[in-house]
Amino acid sequence: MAETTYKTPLLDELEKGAWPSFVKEIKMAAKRSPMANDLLGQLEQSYQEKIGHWKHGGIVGVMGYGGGVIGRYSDLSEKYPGVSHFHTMRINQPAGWFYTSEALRSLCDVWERHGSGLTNMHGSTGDIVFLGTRTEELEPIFEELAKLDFDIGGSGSDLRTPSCCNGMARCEWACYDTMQACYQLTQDFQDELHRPAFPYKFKFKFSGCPNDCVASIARSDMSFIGTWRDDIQMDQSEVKKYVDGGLDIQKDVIDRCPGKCMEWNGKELSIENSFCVKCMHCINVMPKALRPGKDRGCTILIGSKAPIVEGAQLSSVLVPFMKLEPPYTEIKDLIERIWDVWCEEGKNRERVGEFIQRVGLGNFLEAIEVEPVPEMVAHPRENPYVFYEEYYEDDDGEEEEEA
Amino acid sequence: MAETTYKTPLLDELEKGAWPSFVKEIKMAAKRSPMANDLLGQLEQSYQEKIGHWKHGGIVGVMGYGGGVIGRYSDLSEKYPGVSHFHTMRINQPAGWFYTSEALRSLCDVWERHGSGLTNMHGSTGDIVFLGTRTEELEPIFEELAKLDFDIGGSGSDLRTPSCCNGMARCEWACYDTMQACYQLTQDFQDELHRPAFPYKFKFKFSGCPNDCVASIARSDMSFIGTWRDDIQMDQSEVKKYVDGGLDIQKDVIDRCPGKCMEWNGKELSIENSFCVKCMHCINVMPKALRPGKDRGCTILIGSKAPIVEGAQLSSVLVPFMKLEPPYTEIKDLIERIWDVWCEEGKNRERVGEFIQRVGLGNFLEAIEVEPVPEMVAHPRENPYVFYEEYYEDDDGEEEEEA
Amino acid sequence: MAVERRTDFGPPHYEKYLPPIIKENYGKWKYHEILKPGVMVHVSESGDKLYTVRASSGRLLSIDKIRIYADLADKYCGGYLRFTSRHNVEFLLTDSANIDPLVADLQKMGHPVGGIGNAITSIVHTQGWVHCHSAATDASGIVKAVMDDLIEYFDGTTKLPGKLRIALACCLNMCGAVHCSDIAILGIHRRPPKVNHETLKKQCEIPNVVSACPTAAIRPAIVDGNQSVEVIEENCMFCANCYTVCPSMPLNDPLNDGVSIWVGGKVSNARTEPMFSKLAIPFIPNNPPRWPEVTDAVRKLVELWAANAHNHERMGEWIQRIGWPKFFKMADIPFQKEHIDDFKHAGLTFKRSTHLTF
Amino acid sequence: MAVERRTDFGPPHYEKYLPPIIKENYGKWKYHEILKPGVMVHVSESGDKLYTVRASSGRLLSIDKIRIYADLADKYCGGYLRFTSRHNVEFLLTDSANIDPLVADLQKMGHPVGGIGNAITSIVHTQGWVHCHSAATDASGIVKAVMDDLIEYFDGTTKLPGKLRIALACCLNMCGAVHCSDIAILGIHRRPPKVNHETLKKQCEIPNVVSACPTAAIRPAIVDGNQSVEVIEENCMFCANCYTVCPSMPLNDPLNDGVSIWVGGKVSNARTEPMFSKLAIPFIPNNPPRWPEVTDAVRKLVELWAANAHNHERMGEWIQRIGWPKFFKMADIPFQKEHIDDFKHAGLTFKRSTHLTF
Ligand code: SRM
Ligand code: SRM
Ligand code: SRM
Ligand code: SRM
Ligand code: SF4
Ligand code: SF4
Ligand code: SF4
Ligand code: SF4
Ligand code: SF4
Ligand code: SF4
Ligand code: SF4
Ligand code: SF4
Repeated sequence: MAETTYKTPLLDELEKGAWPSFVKEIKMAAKRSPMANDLLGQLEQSYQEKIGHWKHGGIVGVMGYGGGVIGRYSDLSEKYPGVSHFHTMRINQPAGWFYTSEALRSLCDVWERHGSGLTNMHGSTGDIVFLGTRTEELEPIFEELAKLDFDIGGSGSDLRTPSCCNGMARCEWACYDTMQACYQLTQDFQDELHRPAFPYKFKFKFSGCPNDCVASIARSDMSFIGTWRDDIQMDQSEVKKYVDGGLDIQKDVIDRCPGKCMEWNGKELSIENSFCVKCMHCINVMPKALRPGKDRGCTILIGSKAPIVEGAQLSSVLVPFMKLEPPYTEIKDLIERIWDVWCEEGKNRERVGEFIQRVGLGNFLEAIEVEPVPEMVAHPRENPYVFYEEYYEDDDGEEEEEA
Repeated sequence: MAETTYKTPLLDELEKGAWPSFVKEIKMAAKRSPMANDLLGQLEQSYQEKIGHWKHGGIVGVMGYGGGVIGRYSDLSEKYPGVSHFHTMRINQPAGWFYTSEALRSLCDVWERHGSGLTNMHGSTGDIVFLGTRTEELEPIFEELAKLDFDIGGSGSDLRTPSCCNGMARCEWACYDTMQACYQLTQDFQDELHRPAFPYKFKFKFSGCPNDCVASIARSDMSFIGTWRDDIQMDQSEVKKYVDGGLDIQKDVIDRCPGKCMEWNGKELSIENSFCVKCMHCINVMPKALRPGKDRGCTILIGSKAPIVEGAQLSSVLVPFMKLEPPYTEIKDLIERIWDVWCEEGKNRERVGEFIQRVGLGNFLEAIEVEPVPEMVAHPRENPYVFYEEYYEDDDGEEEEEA
Repeated sequence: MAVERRTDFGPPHYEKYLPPIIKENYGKWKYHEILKPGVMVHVSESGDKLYTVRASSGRLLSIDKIRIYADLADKYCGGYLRFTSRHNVEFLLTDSANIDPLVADLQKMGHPVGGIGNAITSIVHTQGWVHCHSAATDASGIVKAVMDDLIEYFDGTTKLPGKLRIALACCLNMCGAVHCSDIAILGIHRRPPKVNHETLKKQCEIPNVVSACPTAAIRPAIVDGNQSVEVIEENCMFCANCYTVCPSMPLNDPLNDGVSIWVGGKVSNARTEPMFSKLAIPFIPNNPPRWPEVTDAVRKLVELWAANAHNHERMGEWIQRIGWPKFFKMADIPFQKEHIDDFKHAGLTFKRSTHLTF
Repeated sequence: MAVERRTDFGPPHYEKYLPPIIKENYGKWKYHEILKPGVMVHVSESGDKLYTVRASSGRLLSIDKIRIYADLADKYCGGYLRFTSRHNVEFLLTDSANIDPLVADLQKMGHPVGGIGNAITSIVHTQGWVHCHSAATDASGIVKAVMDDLIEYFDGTTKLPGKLRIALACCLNMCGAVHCSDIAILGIHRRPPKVNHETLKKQCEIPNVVSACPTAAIRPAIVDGNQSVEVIEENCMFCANCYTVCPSMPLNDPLNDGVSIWVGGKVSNARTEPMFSKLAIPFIPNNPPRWPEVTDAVRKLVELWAANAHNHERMGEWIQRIGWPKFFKMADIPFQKEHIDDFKHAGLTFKRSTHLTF
């Protein structure tokens, strides 16, 4: 294949330095792929001109799926024909991002045959991102992936590829089985994941404890964060060892405890667990000495998102505590009730968090049949603008239902 | 005067009990005043029916003044002719609510001659409230008050009667002279106080220190709260005495210090004053040992109000620190700039706090010529929706001013 | 020609009313001490001592009572007295021997002495049925009933961990500025305005009425041939702002008016920043003359706080420490939809972390 | 007839990829220890030990590099490896003797080992000019430049008081979810959309475009005979939501695009509740290939925090403790109008107390 070799003086500057160089990666791929080569050329031009050269994406995909592919075309396709099409495929990663070398190699083989040879491991939603291919390659890629048992992830107004922390696989703090929950709900909601039918995107993320190592509270419409209800497990002798080892337990642990519920008498640590807000801090600092309690489950929160349009949100508590265990019936029912209400009444491009703010959390709870509890709010209302729903009529003195 | 004696079985219940009884007061006044007597009758009816019997106020006043009188008419004036008119007069109290017995008596005399004989000492804005008189009495009352040097207070869309804590008169913590400032600004803005020409009401309140004994941060469009910039004055031997006297200095003082800047080594108290947020707590607990610093002045805050319409607000910092001293030129200039902008651009019935939120604090500061400082915000913006006001044009590369 | 009428002379200068000891020690006070309930002394750098005796005034005062105050002031303290920002009366003494007789006189005439220090002081309040057209409840009546019940906390009989401020406003205009009180009693309407279509066009400007509504519940309409407005009832949250601008839209309604109870606000900057009060009890019907459900509810809240708060811990600080879920459980108040904010900034009141206790 | 095409089978089951030691100890891990930069051990209740070596992947990986990872995994750990939620690669070892050789191999090939514990780990980021049509800046280029500069904090050469998370998003869509990062680098446009009036009607639905704008800056208009829209420029805050729904409204502009820097966000519930990042530096022009002004600004922030924070104190917690005024002074960043929120909840960001330091 006749190929231009681009001069890339600006990008070359980014081959220097200690951090892995994406320019080197592109150059490596460019050795074999004209697409990657033309990406290099176009990117150098972007660096020169300080502007991207991609057109607004078009809709492309694989048969029967409505999402999972981001269409992308160069606005300099004559100059860089290799990137005239440069679509992204989102491949649903295995829960926890665990791989065998064999699995990785077979993915690489598919991508060598049909794409630019460039990837993101991983995209920020969590997918394996195959970066750059042509429309006509999509179906063959899907076919080959299917043989490897790799399915496509989400994009558009659908359930997005769920992701989870490595949880019980490699973490002592997992309060529920994040990988199983993530896998199972992904499987159970395949239709919602592949066929955009929501008002907008919807994301699940699963973290095994309040450290929230997949940033679920900031980045998912529904955040599952492990927690516990009983007492922190303590090994006093290990506490002592930390202190003897130089830990300033007063300053670095006790004074930083948001529950203000710890005391150290020089020999023993005591915790007033009814005030512990399960923040993880003391456990984080003394992993050998303290562990989450034994009555474990998760807090379910709803609504986080990036700023567009109504401003960023963190998720807020929907279910203070729930055991998240197979067959996940209770949670699936809840999710479906939420989707029903949101699909029925949500506006186009309105994330569920924005929807809740528009209709009111109280009304939303009624619609999804969840009882309000004080754990859902940082504090009760401050303004006196209460929509009392009933009033008495003068004539008959009977309570009348409004609204 | 022929007068009905009303049966007041419900109100009579409120003559019982240890707290002073307003019913007794009304009855006392009713002995001499038919207005007070009819008030008693109408009020008993309200208690029976659980509803007030006042009509929406009309505009009444004294010559040349636009405010200071709240018109009030009974909707049962045939039954209770004494309250057919029952207007309120707001009399500007002396700063700090200090009186001599003589001053009080002469006020009572005026009110005995011309009104119901009922008062509020004081209204919640701070005025002496003369409760209940007829339109034709207003002018005579004003005339007599003028002789006593008592002028009328504010009402309607004007400057409302300013009020202040007793400050230097009886408090060791006053960081500026609240009574003088209150008096002087009241005098200097007489026109604004008496002739409604603002978009809505505007209130000043003056507290000598952050304890804020006139609730200025919650109840005034402009709040003047005393503070200091240097170190808290300490008398270590007095500190010791408090501790010896049983004060748990660690738990009740140090652990409650929001600046987390105090330490007690068993003998001496030390304060890292650069972290002290001037909350007053330690001083409140140990008034003999600690005192505000010597470099005193006040923080000026803007915008508090009750909920109607956009929701309640607390005042927010406008000037972190200013010496508030005669001739008060700097502060008067600032106030006038604020009024100019608000009068020009504020909507009808838009308090200044609501106005600022609508136009943006940054724009407001520009208009009143005050530099933004980080003390004005709890934190900088979290959303990325910044109205950058300039951009370069492609052709000439020159910065262009927008908006 | 008439003599020019004197206007705009402003309030009298306060100096006229200051006792000599204050003039001499103005700005020179050094510290104060609380001597007993309702009595404190301020000590000057000069060593001078000013004694204050504080009594409840009740606020709604007849001139007869004010004259009695004046007499007491003459008798015990050279005629000098003042009122406080919470409407108590304070007598300013230089001779400590006069304290006890003055206290005795005040108590005898039914004006309890107290409210200083860690106590409940007078309830800031408003007009209610005594004077205001907007009132959803009476002011003075509830205040009297509540304070009769809480007198032990005013007069020092029962000790408290900190200051506790109660306020009452008889409608959402909140003249009592209850929005930052430890306990707030707030009169509320619960029935949308009943429009008087006959008078409306005459009394009110329709565009003003429409734009007065924060929730856009009002729209212009022709009713029975009158130019008027209609209210979309499910959008009304009973703020009565329409009534303020238009007398033809009254909300007062004996069957549906009542009070709500709010907790945890504060004004001072001491320790924590000032806080708004939050909704505790959405609705209690009006039950004059003594509103027993309200006095009970307030007492329960006071007792709960008194029993559980740390020293110097205001109601809101205590709740902040224990968390709202515990508060609702301990106060035995059911948490309902009404407690959840749904106005403009509602989203910012949701719990956006997993910091929960179980 | 064709065989039915297999769809909706979902991701492979993770169990296939778990090393035996994990399968055996699933849910039984007892504690972990950090052995050295980038290396930790998890100890099971059974006593089994799993070693993890974490290296930066760079995220944008060629299949060539992935194959090299696969080879390393085969060589040192039975072929088992994983990636993290921040795009690092982790090798899962059972034989501690393999740690050092693996680390050496990784370092040799330019993939530094580190990022565990109190360190700066990889920058979560997005596509930039490599793939996205919305980008106001490049992603990979800035990330590379910044991390080259901060490498000492990744590889453990320089110790830090706590974790510090940096993220980058190339436009306000914030795919990098930078809104809760200790330091966020955010690509921003600063010029309103340049409407392509010729294509607009064809490509976009005008009502959608109009309603896409959160500040109502867009209104329908006829321009040169085309049905199109016009932008009220002073109402535009450059969110590009109009461009997302309509390709005829591009905001990309080499002269005006650049980045802003945000600080003090966090995600974890450790100690404090999760927090949003706040604006520190409103604008830095794009300066490829190495964005020196950005790397400088980030380094200054890191150093300031590192020098002043307490143990385990995240950037936002540190700033909360010292207060924003001190932060701006110490960071030597001028406080400007841009820092003051003016969007919907702006009022709630104002300082509503006198808790100030001087
Ligand atoms: C590829 C990826 C960035 C990356 O480099 O990792 C990405 C890329 C795009 N995102 Fe995203 N988003 C990606 C994760 C995110 C995340 C992070 C997350 O999921 O944890 C967010 C923030 C969290 C959230 O959902 O709010 C995110 C918030 C957005 C938004 C703003 C949504 C909002 O409600 O505020 C948009 C705009 C939109 O939806 O129209 C957007 C839109 C886009 C589009 C499709 C551009 C567009 O305007 O249509 C980008 C395509 C880029 C391209 O050409 O490759 N992307 N996007 C991430 C997906 C990879 C994957 O599947 O693993
Ligand atoms: C008399 C007084 C209550 C009292 O018993 O003490 C009072 C009484 C009225 N207030 Fe007030 N306000 C009084 C202090 C306040 C305060 C407290 C303060 O000033 O510290 C507030 C809260 C602080 C504030 O300004 O926001 C207050 C907030 C309101 C509001 C709501 C304003 C808002 O922006 O939210 C209204 C409604 C209005 O202005 O239309 C209002 C309106 C009224 C009106 C005029 C009724 C109306 O709708 O037009 C009341 C007349 C009652 C009557 O017939 O006597 N009143 N009003 C207080 C004035 C006495 C005095 O001059 O000393
Ligand atoms: C007389 C008065 C000022 C005036 O010019 O009228 C006053 C006077 C004093 N206040 Fe006050 N405060 C007065 C209303 C207030 C208010 C306003 C209010 O309640 O509406 C506040 C804000 C309340 C709030 O935060 O909601 C107020 C918050 C304080 C505080 C802070 C208390 C706290 O811990 O939050 C102190 C300090 C203390 O008591 O430890 C204080 C301390 C004091 C001291 C000790 C100051 C001094 O050294 O003279 C005075 C006597 C103490 C007392 O009453 O316990 N004063 N004080 C007011 C008496 C009202 C009354 O009759 O009860
Ligand atoms: C591997 C990974 C999860 C995964 O399934 O991929 C992971 C793994 C661990 N995290 Fe994490 N965290 C991982 C992303 C996160 C994230 C998400 C993020 O950064 O986007 C967070 C939230 C960050 C935030 O708050 O902004 C996170 C907040 C924590 C915390 C809380 C730190 C804090 O003080 O705020 C801990 C506890 C600690 O380190 O003391 C923690 C602790 C841990 C422990 C010690 C848990 C354990 O016992 O195994 C693990 C190794 C520690 C380490 O990296 O220092 N992990 N951790 C992620 C590695 C990312 C990376 O490559 O660097
Ligand atoms: S979120 Fe908790 S359980 Fe999951 S990896 Fe992080 S620390 Fe472990
Ligand atoms: S988990 Fe957090 S709140 Fe609970 S005891 Fe430990 S530090 Fe305190
Ligand atoms: S506000 Fe301060 S100065 Fe004024 S009376 Fe209260 S404590 Fe004293
Ligand atoms: S005034 Fe407040 S912040 Fe300052 S040292 Fe005393 S308690 Fe701490
Ligand atoms: S609170 Fe309402 S009802 Fe009470 S006096 Fe004020 S305006 Fe009137
Ligand atoms: S009471 Fe308030 S919400 Fe109801 S119609 Fe009137 S203005 Fe609107
Ligand atoms: S942040 Fe913006 S520019 Fe970057 S990938 Fe996401 S949508 Fe594209
Ligand atoms: S960029 Fe945003 S604010 Fe500007 S016109 Fe487009 S949608 Fe409106």
